[in-house]
Amino acid sequence: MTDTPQDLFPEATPTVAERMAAEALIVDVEGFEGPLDVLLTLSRTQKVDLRKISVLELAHQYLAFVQKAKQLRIELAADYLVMAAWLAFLKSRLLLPPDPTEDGPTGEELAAHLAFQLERLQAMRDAAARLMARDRLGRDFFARGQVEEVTRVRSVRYTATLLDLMQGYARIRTRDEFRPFVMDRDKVFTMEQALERMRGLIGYAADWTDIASYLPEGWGSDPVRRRSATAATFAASLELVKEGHLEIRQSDTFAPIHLRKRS
Amino acid sequence: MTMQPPTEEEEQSLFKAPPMGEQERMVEAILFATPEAVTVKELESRMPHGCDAAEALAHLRKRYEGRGVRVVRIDDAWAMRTAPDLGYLMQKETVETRKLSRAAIETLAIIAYHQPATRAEIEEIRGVSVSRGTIDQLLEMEWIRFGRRKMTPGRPVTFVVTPIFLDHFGLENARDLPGLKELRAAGLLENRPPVGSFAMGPDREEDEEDEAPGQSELFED
Amino acid sequence: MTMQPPTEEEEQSLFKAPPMGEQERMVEAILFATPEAVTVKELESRMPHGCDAAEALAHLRKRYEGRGVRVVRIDDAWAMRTAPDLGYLMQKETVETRKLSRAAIETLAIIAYHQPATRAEIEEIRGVSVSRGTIDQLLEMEWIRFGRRKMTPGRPVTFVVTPIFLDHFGLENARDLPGLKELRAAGLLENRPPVGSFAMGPDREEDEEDEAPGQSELFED
Repeated sequence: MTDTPQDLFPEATPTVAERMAAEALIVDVEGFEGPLDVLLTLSRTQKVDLRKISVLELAHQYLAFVQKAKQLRIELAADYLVMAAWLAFLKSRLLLPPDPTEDGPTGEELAAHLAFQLERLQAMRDAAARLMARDRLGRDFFARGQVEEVTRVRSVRYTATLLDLMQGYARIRTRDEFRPFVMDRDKVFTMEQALERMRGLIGYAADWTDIASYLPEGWGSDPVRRRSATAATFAASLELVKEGHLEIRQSDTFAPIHLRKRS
Repeated sequence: MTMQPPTEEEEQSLFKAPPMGEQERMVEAILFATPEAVTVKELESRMPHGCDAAEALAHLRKRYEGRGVRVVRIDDAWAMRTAPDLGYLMQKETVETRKLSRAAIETLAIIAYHQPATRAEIEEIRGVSVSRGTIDQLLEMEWIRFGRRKMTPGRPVTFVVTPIFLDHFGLENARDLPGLKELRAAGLLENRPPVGSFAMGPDREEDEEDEAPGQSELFED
Repeated sequence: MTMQPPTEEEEQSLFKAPPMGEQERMVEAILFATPEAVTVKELESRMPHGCDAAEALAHLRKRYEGRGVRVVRIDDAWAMRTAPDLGYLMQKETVETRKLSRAAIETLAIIAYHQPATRAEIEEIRGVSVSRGTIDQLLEMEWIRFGRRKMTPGRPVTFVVTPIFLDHFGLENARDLPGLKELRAAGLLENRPPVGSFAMGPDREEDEEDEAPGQSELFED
């Protein structure tokens, strides 16, 4: 304790008890909830009503606390240092005679607000303690243990507006123009149709005949219909070849395809 | 923990059971807070030494006679239960208002505009099959009813809208429904952009967003 | 749907409420069966037409005075709870409440006593910033909820305590908080702004920043 820099605080030599308290504080600095918490703890060493607290003395104590932390090479968070700077400023305001040219609150006003903050924080802590000490549900008093089933009779009422109705109708009436992926059945000749048609015709195909002659009637002129009918007829022919009813040949690429009944 | 040995007098009062009124309160609180039925033995094990749970129970039972809550015996255990005649109070009625599905609205619209309409006609116009659930729902709401059978092969049933429907939509009769021309004039027949386009009208958007075409059919009924 | 018009006598009895004793039984059964507090409005919605739940409650409350179970008021709702002096019998039922941190307890007290309280106000009183986790924990426990935004610059959200908080601490309403009057009289609940430009405590701006505008709008009532 011999290295305590008492000369730093000539105006208020800390007592042994204060020094010990300050050291204990530093060791525990992690446990504090910020500078205001430290100030509140320090203020208790004054053993007076918070309303009669000496803010000047408190400022000394806090600055000593920060100084001590520095000596012990304890990193204090920035807000502790900001508070130290503010308290140093407050101290000077309190000690020096007021400068009439300077604006802003007086040292006394600042000190009074700090005292108010400390008192308010303490009051909230006391209130919190009283609150937590109350009889509490699930600990001191209890709700009904057995939950009786409340049957929920749920009924759903459906509704719609006239606008919904009209929009719905409008939606249907205008859908044709945009309906995606709806096959135009008029222009599709299915393989099943072709197969059925071919089965009826192959009995007559003793000689090699161009597949084009097997296209159904009325499907040859419209290119879209023609394409569909050709594809279906060709696929049906392959199926019949596979089944062993038909023979198929093509002499060259893109040359006509010929069909003949298998003998 | 150390304790001073009690003096004889203290020992006396220490083992004196609480008054019966107090015991009754204890049994009441325990039965209330405990989810399961509690046996006399268990009651006594939880109450201060010397209590007579059976007697306290008898008093409590009497106190609750005719009340909204009763003390009942379940096997050899005791519990508190609401009076059976008040069971109907344990029902909670909630009415939820929900919007009709898109399928139902469209079906309803077709019936309203084309009545009498057969199911086949509805399907033809909508381009998808109509689920039984949709028709049943509209019938149940009493917004549509069966009309005369059609004089076509198979004599299919038809559907028509009801006075309840007209009342709900504030119509005097179905002919009051706006025609296509009016719908267009009101901006209700604006051409919808092809699927995949991003430029959508503001009030259409909502419609498109929450109901992908065809999807609602999947969730029908 | 058609109905026979009721005779005058039927109409009379149809709208005559059950006798008060019966209404008391009903309220008793409903409160008994429902672990959460029930509002007078909800009671009446579950009881037959014409019942006066408030009056029935007054009778019931009187009947349970001094019993092992009590009828307690929580804001505008009512519940049945065991008498606190019998808590020692109920060790078995005790539910371990999550241990709250000192920061959480203080934050809760500040919200309860200063409500509606903004985050900045809580920070101003405690002299440190409030972690999101603390607020989240209290919100999750449903002890606090979002209140209306303050009509100050930035329209910060506020926090208020909930009926679940009141129920947990056996309070009829937030005005019953212990020592509230004294604290108010001592001027300790005033929101005294810091003097001069040397505002202490955490930066106010932070508060505005981490609240995405509109997000808390969702929770506003």
